Amino acid sequence: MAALTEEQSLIRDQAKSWATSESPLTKFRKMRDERVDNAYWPDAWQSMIDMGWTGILVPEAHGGSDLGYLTFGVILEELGRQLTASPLLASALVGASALRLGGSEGQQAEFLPRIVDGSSVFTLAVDEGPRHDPSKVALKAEKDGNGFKLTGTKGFVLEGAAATDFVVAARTGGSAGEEAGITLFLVPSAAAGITRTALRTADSRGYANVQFDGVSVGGDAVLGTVDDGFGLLDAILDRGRAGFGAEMLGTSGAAFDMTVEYLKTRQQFGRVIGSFQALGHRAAELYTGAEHARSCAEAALQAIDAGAADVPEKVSLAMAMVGDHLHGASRELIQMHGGIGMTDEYDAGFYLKRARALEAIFGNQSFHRERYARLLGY
Amino acid sequence: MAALTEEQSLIRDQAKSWATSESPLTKFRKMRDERVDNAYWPDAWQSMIDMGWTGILVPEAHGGSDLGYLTFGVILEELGRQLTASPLLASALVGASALRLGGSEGQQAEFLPRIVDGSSVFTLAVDEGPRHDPSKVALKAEKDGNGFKLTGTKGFVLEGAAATDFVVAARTGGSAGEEAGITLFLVPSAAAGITRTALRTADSRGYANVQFDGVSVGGDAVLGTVDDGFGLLDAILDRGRAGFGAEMLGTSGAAFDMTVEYLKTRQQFGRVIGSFQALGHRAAELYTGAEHARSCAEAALQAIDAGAADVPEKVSLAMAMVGDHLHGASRELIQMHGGIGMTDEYDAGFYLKRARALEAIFGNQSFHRERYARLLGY
Amino acid sequence: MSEAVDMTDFREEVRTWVEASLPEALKGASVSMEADPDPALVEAFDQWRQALAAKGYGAPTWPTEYGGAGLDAQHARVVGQEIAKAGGVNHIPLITGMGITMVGPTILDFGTEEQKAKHLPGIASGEIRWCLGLSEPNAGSDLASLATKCEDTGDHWLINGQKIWTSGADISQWCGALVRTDSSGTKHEGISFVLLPMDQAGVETRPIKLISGASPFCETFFNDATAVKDDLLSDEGNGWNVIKRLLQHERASQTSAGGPRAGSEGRTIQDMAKDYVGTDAEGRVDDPDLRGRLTRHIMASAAHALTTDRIREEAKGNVNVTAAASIMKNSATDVTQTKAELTLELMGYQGLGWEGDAFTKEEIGTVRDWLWGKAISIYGGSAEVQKNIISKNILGLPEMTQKG
Amino acid sequence: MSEAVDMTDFREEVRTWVEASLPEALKGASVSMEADPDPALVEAFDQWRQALAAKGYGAPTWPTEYGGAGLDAQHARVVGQEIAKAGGVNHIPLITGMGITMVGPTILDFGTEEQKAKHLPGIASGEIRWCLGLSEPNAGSDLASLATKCEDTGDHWLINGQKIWTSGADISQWCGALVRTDSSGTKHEGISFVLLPMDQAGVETRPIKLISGASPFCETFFNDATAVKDDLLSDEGNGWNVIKRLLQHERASQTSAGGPRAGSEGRTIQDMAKDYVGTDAEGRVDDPDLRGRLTRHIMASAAHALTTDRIREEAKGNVNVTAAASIMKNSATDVTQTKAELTLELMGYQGLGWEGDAFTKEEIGTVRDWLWGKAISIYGGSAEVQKNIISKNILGLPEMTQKG
Repeated sequence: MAALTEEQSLIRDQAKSWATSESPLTKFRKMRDERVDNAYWPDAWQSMIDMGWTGILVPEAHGGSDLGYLTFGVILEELGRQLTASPLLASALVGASALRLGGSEGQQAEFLPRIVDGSSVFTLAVDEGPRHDPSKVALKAEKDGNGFKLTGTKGFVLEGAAATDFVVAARTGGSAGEEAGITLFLVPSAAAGITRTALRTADSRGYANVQFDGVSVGGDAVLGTVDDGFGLLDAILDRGRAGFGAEMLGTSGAAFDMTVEYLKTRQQFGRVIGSFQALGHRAAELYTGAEHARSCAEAALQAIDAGAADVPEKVSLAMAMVGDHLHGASRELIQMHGGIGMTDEYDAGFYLKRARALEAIFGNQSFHRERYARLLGY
Repeated sequence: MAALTEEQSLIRDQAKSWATSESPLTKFRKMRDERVDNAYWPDAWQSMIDMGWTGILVPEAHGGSDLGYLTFGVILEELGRQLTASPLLASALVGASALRLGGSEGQQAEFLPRIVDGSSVFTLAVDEGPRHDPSKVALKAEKDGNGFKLTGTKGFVLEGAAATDFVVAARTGGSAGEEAGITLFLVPSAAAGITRTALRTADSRGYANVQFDGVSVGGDAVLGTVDDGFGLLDAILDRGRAGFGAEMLGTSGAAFDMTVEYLKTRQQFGRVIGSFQALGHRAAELYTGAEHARSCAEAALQAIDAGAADVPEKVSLAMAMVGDHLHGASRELIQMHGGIGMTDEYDAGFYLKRARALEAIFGNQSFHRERYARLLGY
Repeated sequence: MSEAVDMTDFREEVRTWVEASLPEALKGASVSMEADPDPALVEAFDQWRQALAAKGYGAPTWPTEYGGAGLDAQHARVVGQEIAKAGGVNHIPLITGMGITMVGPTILDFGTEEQKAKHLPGIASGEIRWCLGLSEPNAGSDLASLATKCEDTGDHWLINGQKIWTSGADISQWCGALVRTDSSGTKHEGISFVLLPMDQAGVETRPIKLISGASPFCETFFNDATAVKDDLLSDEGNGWNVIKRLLQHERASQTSAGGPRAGSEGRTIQDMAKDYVGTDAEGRVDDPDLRGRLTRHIMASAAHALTTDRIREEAKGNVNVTAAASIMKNSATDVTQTKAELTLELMGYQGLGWEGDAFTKEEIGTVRDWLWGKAISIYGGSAEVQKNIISKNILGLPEMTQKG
Repeated sequence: MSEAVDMTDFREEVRTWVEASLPEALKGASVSMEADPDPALVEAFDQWRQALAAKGYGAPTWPTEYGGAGLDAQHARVVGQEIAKAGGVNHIPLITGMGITMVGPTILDFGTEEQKAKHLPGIASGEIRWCLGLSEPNAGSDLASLATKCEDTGDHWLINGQKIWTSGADISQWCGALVRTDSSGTKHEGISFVLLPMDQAGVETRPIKLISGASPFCETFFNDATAVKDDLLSDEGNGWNVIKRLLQHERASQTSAGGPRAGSEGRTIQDMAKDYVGTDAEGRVDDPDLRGRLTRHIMASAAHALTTDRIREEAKGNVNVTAAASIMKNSATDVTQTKAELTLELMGYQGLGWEGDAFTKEEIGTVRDWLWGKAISIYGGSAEVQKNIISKNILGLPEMTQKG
């Protein structure tokens, strides 16, 4: 783990202790079994708000603590270990980043305090096809008096059913596949013409498809600059990706710990199975991968905090490396557990399913390897 | 191994027995140490001629036995085990294939008997850059009276120093990168304007760079059709590739056998190292790869013999799968041997060096994977 | 590749019979027996079963006196080919659970004349479904450490213990169970293989929910279950040899790769990739990294198919029990699991669906198959156990793992 | 990432000293000491060595009384940075063989006051080159099964046996050798670590030719070689603990990845790929499969560098001996070997050259480095041994391999 400040260490301890005692994996299972609305426990979400986690990226002037992305990542890692989902990432990380990066003073003053106190839940609505590709935005925003009329469909919107406000990437010019001509809008989910369909996914998290049928917004709904929103969108996405990178660290870490624990206790052929060299070597390879994954994930968060120029490279590096590690760790989790890992009664399957969802969102490993190569110019 | 006919079995036994007794690896080492001209032993080459191997792809009417590519492959595999190089592949396989696929009756009658009796050594001169890419042929053939004048350079021509005749891929139209505009020519190596430079390569095999400075040939030197030679060239290459696939089977097979033998005898930590499960599992994976490599290599040869429509797919499949297997087997050969495998005194290094050369020639695994994907249309 | 024996006449004979016997309603690959409870179909399936059974084609290579057709492997393949050509399926191996593929061949190997006569005809005719009680909760891959007790009470065997992963136990009529008849020796000694009916008070089954959802697997509890004295297969204490043979039959039946899903509707995985991912100006799947891995997978799949053909040809048609079974099991597993992972990946967000109208049936099926497919490298001898077998039995490397 | 202690003054002091001390002729990365026997350069190198030695910068973290500068790791790094900024190299670690990186730190750990005073200053000043006699022909990774005998004759040690892979033995003045002083116990007992001069009749060295050509390695024969009684490092029979510490120092010195070749002239591997392979219309390396593997490699290399930084920061600058050494050794090996394989591959036919004008120096160097690099996963604790260490010492999995 990165060398943390004292404050960061305290927050990590708080997050670890809260997650293991108040939001352990058993709560996730219960949530899944009971098909809880929006796929999270409202009281857990309220606790996060009460602990101030929703304000970590918000300036003190707007009621936050402004502690930065590495601090936020430390919390997400602990939540990722227990598969605790909530609007925290979508709203307090992605939403807050969108407002800080692109919001006018008025927008920030209006919305950031509401993110902090939880009265608003923001989320980003970007993808329209089955695979992440921000340049392919096609949802139309047509000029309509002083405002715009939005028509189109967004898919797999994180916390899309729970959100009170969407940051919508829409096309005001150009055509799908072009970076120019994209504009971001702030759209309340209660606006007329919006239809949401909550999705039931393998990883039991709250995604929704959202349809916009001529949804009217005013000119003040524009976030950033008209037609020139791609750079802003990509910067918001990079912050969201870095957050997911931290969450993936936690998810893969818990999967790996579960695996090692099993290797130490399960007996086969008269020996603890961890004494089989082939399994020991595979565990050693996973451990090496885990160390590198951590370095990359933390470097991405630190680059954002430092305002570094290479945030996109660092983020794509992290998403590819952490994603690959999570993929491998979740596969070995099942294989090394054998039959018991295949049963729903055991927890291993939860990690496998969540792993593939985390790999896919905001760009899978292939997406980020391609992006990295292009950023490096080859 | 494919179910062989009785004749093929006899030839395999003959080849195995000859290679192990008359052309074992020690002869290869001696050839390398003494820097023998053209990187092969003339008496070994003469024995191959005497045994009729140069006629295996030549019709009986021209003095051959016409036994086909699978039969030829059986011999190349045995030679590949001992790293025995000679003009056999370049001349009696690639050269004979060129003449049979593209040669007029007159050309066949003139040259095929000379391939069989060894008085001519043919080879294909195709690549000009560091990486195999037949469409990139740039060597110019300009109309010159009834004939042509050839200007340009060919690199890494197999047996280029020993060859008496080149099958030269030249450009009579279009430009480098285009398939149209390529013509094949038969050019004697003694022609005025040809300069050859023998190469000293890591794998100690006979390659040469060949420069053509306004080399004049008659109109009867054209093999096949002017400007339309790419299809013929590709068909010749596919036969050469299938031959290399068979040779690679032998080379990887010998490397693997050497590895398994070492695993069974070398003691470390008080045990035979093959009893370490991590090594045993890696050996098991290599063995599985070897079986698939064999299936693909033999299927390519059989497809050619059967005149199947999917020869290109089968050949690229074989080159990629056999190449990958050889790559892995040669790497594990060194790693599992440890320090002794690093010494020049031991034979392992020969296989590693030859492996990378075999992978590169006529298209490496990447080339063939790309070709395969395009052939399958995705 | 050519047929050594001329099959023309036999092929013609079979073709004529299939034409006359296969009900029209069953022609076509999409007809599924289990998913479709249409009474007309049920009747057609039973009519077809009777026709197959009458010819002995349910188990074509078994002797005729036990309900088979007494054919060699080459002739048996012709039967399968002709049924397939007509758009039909020989469903007897499916509806008898482990009967045709594993229990029957093992009874043929070890059974007494009486056992063969008692058990095989019901399997061959498709009337008796069998399950296998092998694994136990604390044993896993280490089958031999089983604890289920089987006592000789004088006039019958009394069985107590618990089995897990008994596929189809809740719908089978009979079970072949690995039991301990003696605990005094090493763990491989004192094991026997007993045949017992499932419909008795001492047997209870409980289906297992998997990570992919409902499953055919059960936990099976033996609580003073009984078997008649004559239903011990092979000698008392020789069960380890029985099970080794049975597992060879299992591996031989598991060497075909490729799940039913991707490509099942005639769509190749590369076509699905083109649909979901899109293509570039040159018609290539517009994700170079994914495309490269697709190619590796498609090549591995082609290689696996070629090796299957080659082994079959080398063995002159008798591929059932060979040393190659372990490599083919692992290679089939790799191909199937990789295909599932790639299909999931190329579907992107749509490859995360669990239920609901936002996902197609194919998408949800892909997710379920992907999860279910993780079991392939675990059951029937895990990938690790197969590698142990390869290094020890094929390569001749010294013993690595089995200590007991 | 920020410097916890303010280094500004110290940095300024070092910079001034480097400016005054580094000979002009040695500035610039391409100056190679060994390849270039120009007498003027030789003299400049010696002048620079003396300057470094006078400040104790040859071994900056060693105590001043033994020729070091008594700096902590953070200050030592500043020294290295300032020398590098001026275009220079601290060549004392290079010309002392194993002296600075392994022998010296181990003498600091285990040596008596007399041993430190006797041996360390010569290393710190760059005057004494050390080799290590560890491996034996029949031992390989199993160091402890060594057979070289070391007998106490009363007034000296008498050493007989054979070592292999003694790097630089033919040009070293001193050797640290692992020897057996007692064969009565288990193989880890009775091992001692002795220091002996190489310039004596009982020592013979023979260079080893490798698959990559000539090499620094030797076979070393001890034939009644002698060492003085005071030159046993640590107690008699405690050699196994000495060697474990020494190997930790070795791993710590091997955790930087990337061979000198590709990129050594400022050319990244992706730039080389663009040159040799060409680019498509979008500027991408025109071999999608290779490009994908390049990206994986470049990412792995970046991750390795980030982990190195992270571990250093977590350890507050003291990275030398940590549990992370095994993972970093293996990861450095992967990066270096993969880079070599990829460079060879992207060069195509030109990556097959052994000698002659048809190949550039860089191409031939790539081939030789590629071959030589195969040793990295073998020496200094093979990749397999490192994985054993990780699973046992870091993950706490039970003993797998070491039986003796």
